[in-house]
Amino acid sequence: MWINMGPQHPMTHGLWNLRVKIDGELITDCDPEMGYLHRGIEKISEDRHYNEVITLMDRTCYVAGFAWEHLYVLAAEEALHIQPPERAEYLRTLCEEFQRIGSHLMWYAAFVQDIGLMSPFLYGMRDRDLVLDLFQSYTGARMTYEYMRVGGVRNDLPPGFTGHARKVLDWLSDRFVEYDRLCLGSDIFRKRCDGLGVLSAADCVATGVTGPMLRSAGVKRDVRRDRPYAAYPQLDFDVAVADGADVTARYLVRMEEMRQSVRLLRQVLDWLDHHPGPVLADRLPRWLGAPYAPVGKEEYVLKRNYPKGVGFSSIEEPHGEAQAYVVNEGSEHPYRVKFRSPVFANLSATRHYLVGYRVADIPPIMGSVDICVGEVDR
Amino acid sequence: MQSDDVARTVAAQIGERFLGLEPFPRTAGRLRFRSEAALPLFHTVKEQLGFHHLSMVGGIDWVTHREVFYVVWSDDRRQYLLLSADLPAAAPHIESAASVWPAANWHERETWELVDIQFDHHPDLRHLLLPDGYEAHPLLRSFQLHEPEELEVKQRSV
Amino acid sequence: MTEPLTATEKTSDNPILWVAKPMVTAARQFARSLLHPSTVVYPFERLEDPKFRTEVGIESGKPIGVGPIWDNYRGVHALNIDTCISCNLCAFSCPDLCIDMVTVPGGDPKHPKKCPQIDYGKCSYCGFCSDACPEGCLSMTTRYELSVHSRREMVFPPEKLFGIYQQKLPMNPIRVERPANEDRIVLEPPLCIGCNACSRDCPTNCITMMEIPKPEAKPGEKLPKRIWKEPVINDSDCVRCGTCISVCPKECLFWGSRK
Amino acid sequence: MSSLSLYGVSFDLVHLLLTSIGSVLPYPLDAWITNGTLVLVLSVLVFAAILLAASMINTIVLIWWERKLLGRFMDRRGAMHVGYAGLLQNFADGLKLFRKHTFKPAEADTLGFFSGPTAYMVTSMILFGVLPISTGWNSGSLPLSLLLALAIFSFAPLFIFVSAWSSNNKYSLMGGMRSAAQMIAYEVPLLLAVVAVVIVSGSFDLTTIVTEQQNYWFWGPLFLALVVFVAGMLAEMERIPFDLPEAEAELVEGWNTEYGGMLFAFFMLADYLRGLVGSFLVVLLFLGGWTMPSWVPGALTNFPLAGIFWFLVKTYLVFGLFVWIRASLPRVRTDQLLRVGWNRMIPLSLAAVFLAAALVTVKCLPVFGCLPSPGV
Repeated sequence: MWINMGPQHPMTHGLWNLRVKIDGELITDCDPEMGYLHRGIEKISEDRHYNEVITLMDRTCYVAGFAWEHLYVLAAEEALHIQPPERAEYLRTLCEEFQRIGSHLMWYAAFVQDIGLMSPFLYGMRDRDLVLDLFQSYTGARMTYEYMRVGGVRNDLPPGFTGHARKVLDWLSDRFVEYDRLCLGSDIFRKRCDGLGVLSAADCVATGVTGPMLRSAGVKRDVRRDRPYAAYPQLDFDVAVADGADVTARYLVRMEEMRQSVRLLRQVLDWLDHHPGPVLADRLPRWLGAPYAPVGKEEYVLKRNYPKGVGFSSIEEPHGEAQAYVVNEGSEHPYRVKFRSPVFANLSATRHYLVGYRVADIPPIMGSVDICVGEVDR
Repeated sequence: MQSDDVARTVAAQIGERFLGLEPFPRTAGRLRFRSEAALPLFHTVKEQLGFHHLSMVGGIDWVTHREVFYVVWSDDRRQYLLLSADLPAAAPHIESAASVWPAANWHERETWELVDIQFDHHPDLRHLLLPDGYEAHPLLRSFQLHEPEELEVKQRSV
Repeated sequence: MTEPLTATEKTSDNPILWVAKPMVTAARQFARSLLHPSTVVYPFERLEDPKFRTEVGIESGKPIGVGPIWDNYRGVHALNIDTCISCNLCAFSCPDLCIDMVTVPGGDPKHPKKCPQIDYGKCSYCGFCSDACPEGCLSMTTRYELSVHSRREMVFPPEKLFGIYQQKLPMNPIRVERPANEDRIVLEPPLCIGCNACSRDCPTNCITMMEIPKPEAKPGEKLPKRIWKEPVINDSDCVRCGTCISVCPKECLFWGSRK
Repeated sequence: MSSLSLYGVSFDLVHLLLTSIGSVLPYPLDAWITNGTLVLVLSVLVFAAILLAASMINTIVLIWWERKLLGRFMDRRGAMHVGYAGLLQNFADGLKLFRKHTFKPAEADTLGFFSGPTAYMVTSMILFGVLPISTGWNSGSLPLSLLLALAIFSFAPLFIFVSAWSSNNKYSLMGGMRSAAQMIAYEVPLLLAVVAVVIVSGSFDLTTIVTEQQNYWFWGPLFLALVVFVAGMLAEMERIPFDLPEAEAELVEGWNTEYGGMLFAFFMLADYLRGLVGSFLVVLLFLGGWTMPSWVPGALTNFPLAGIFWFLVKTYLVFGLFVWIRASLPRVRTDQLLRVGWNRMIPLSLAAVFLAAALVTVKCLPVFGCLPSPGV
């Protein structure tokens, strides 16, 4: 019997359709159907100015907007031959690590909700809100930040920000202990999660699975460590790895990643305290953000010889390894923008980690994948 | 530089169908090859050079021709490598990489429907993001994004 | 960390302990919530209330009031009509095309003053317009409630935006970085007919028409019919809005680079 | 305790009403209307109406209680705007559901689709009539009232399955299957735990069971039976951690996926009615019903309706325990649930039965009873 779990189903966390074939309660086959949220971001980007694409990046993944902004901005700077100032790189690292905490908290909330734990859902959302408060205090928005710019960031931190951020980090570190008590301390939780959704390291690599799912299988792979970008080369952190390859292992990896993010953030905040400076590269062409010629008169701008270039970037997004490929053909608009969403690859391996388990296991397994359909469909 | 042995190994395997290794930001380089050498190249890159991880497959419509590119990653070298091949604008097709890297499955489905590049011997070439039976390929340059009257909106009111 | 993580807390055989730990944790949260509930009872309490700007809330997971947390919020725009120079930059920088320049009373009849009208049905509150505004007359306020009854009411004409400006709401106190400008207007091909359109329409009046010497007509050559003037642009006043480019009838003005 | 009885009150009410109406009516009518039979019939109806109103109000207040408690467990505040502290919120919700259009899927079986929730609701309401709440509030002495209550309680899987099957929805069907399997699995330990109580009290009559607990409540000596009974009740009431028939993560809403409007309200109300009855049973069987330990000052137990008051206090505390469990535990899986039910709960309940028999045999019940409620 085929069951459509989606496009509107409590398990899906977004608009997608997981078709599962079941025999009793046993899953014998599955086939994810994507595309319900396809907005053509790559196509729209071809018609946008370089900075305007950033508004789309926030909407690519609604829980990890900063990570996508960072990804795009890195590739665009590469394509446009722009070097951001050092402080901007630290600020971006700050954004990305806070975003990782926020995204993992969101994942935690949704994941425990999936296995029926009701109160931690709200604890996760509550604590994520503190992170969003911090974002709001310097970007002005809670989810669609539009903060990074090609060549730097929009503004500097408000006075007193680092002190508040440290308080939030202290608060969060205490909460992580509570989360573990509620989940790992509960025997029912362990019975629900141990040994589920096992995806071995070999399968992970073959199917292109990255991020916490790959690290939970024992593969120590993290773009922040392997190909450091932004301020990561100067920072000290550990890559969280687990050996279970199951749902519990993914839980452990994400929890440890949040702790490592706290550790990273403390270093970043210390650096930011002591190194004031510009946050935006000077002498940027203003056509990055705004069109100068009206539509129909673009040729007067195109005549100028902008340097051509290609940009490739890859970052460790909260969900995994994201990549961007930006082609600059010397116009105001990127010629082609291509993104690699980690969840896209993680979902394409569904058959490998879902078949053979039970219907009741689908929510914990899919919850442990941490799906964000916005970035799958783009 | 490690990329030297990449060029050497690939050249040894696929001969003149290897078109060179260009520098490319943040990667070991962009390896250009003729599309008919796809499968042997994939096997070489994966098995001999150790790029076990396929990250991304994408296509670019250059109007005169199409380009298909693959981003692969090697854990041992800790490097990305870009493989890229030019395809003719009329009936572009290339051998599917799904038999070498199973991860290519969805990426190629996406590239097929968006950039209209046919992947031969793909196990499951169906629409992924677009609705079934959608005939256009949105990421081609010829695809009209706006209706002309909507463009009027952007006209400056001077 | 070198060791891979494993779940250290082993499954207990004692059935009572199956549930004890999470239940105790939940009970502690219950007690904390009785003393300091985290929720802000929204229509009755607001995050911008002074009591949430203090730091007391962190114990209960409440917003901690990071400095002027709400003052930096990107909400509904405020427009100071008096200082608006009708340069169009806000409308140009809008990724959603939600800004239209509409005529407001007060300009001279030949060249009416135009100010932005914002369609909040389309606006995504990205703040590009207020970042681009060279005069600082369009900025975003902390106002975030704008439910209306029809889509038409979502379109805020300049007068309404001016009304919001007059409410003196806190507006983005953090300085937004603006890149130093390396572009400027250049007069490139000698197609200029000295028509004065650029100078007339320049919002900052930074273009002056300077007389140029009328060349001697060579024998057999017919001098072009034109006014012997050329625009000279004062770069320090120019806001790079590009109005001159788009009004130029001969398309002889271009964006150039300082380099 | 006052000797006021619910039936007596309703009889008096009807009698007063009819005689006062009869006194103004002409001859043949007044004799007919004050006829004893009519009074009797009407007083039964009034009795039933009071029971119905009390059960509904209690259920709705119970929902409020859960929402408030759960809210604090989740660091929220729960319903707080309609009425004092949100007390009327559930009435407003009920009104909204009542006003909603009730529709059925085109392929659903009409008879089953509509009769399922109705029967579920009705059987749950009957339960309320069977249980004594205080010395006055009972429907007469039924010698087997405990057995009757549990018999009616176990109707539910049938009606759930009927409504699930007739919904013609895959999720409903799976939810119905799970529900039936789960309820049948936990029926057995539940009954065995009750047997322990029956052995100790020597009666199937709930009133007798409560009066037996005048001296010591049964939860001390029969703690094992209490644990089994509470776990079984959680499964029977389909509450977290045993709410997998309506596990919303995978089965949308389980067996009531297709129901909306008032039919959904029926399910919702019946669920909480069963929750109320479950808490009642825990209080009646293990926590001394409406009795209070003798060390409690007389002023606290001698005011009018003190029995009902203390009974409800205990009920709501027991339900609070259920809410606490719900707030802190995840949902188990079907196979785990059934394994625990058959492999753990039944041996445990059998042990509880043997323990009770042993305690009765060696006559050391009061010793255990003394410990939890000192000063018998």
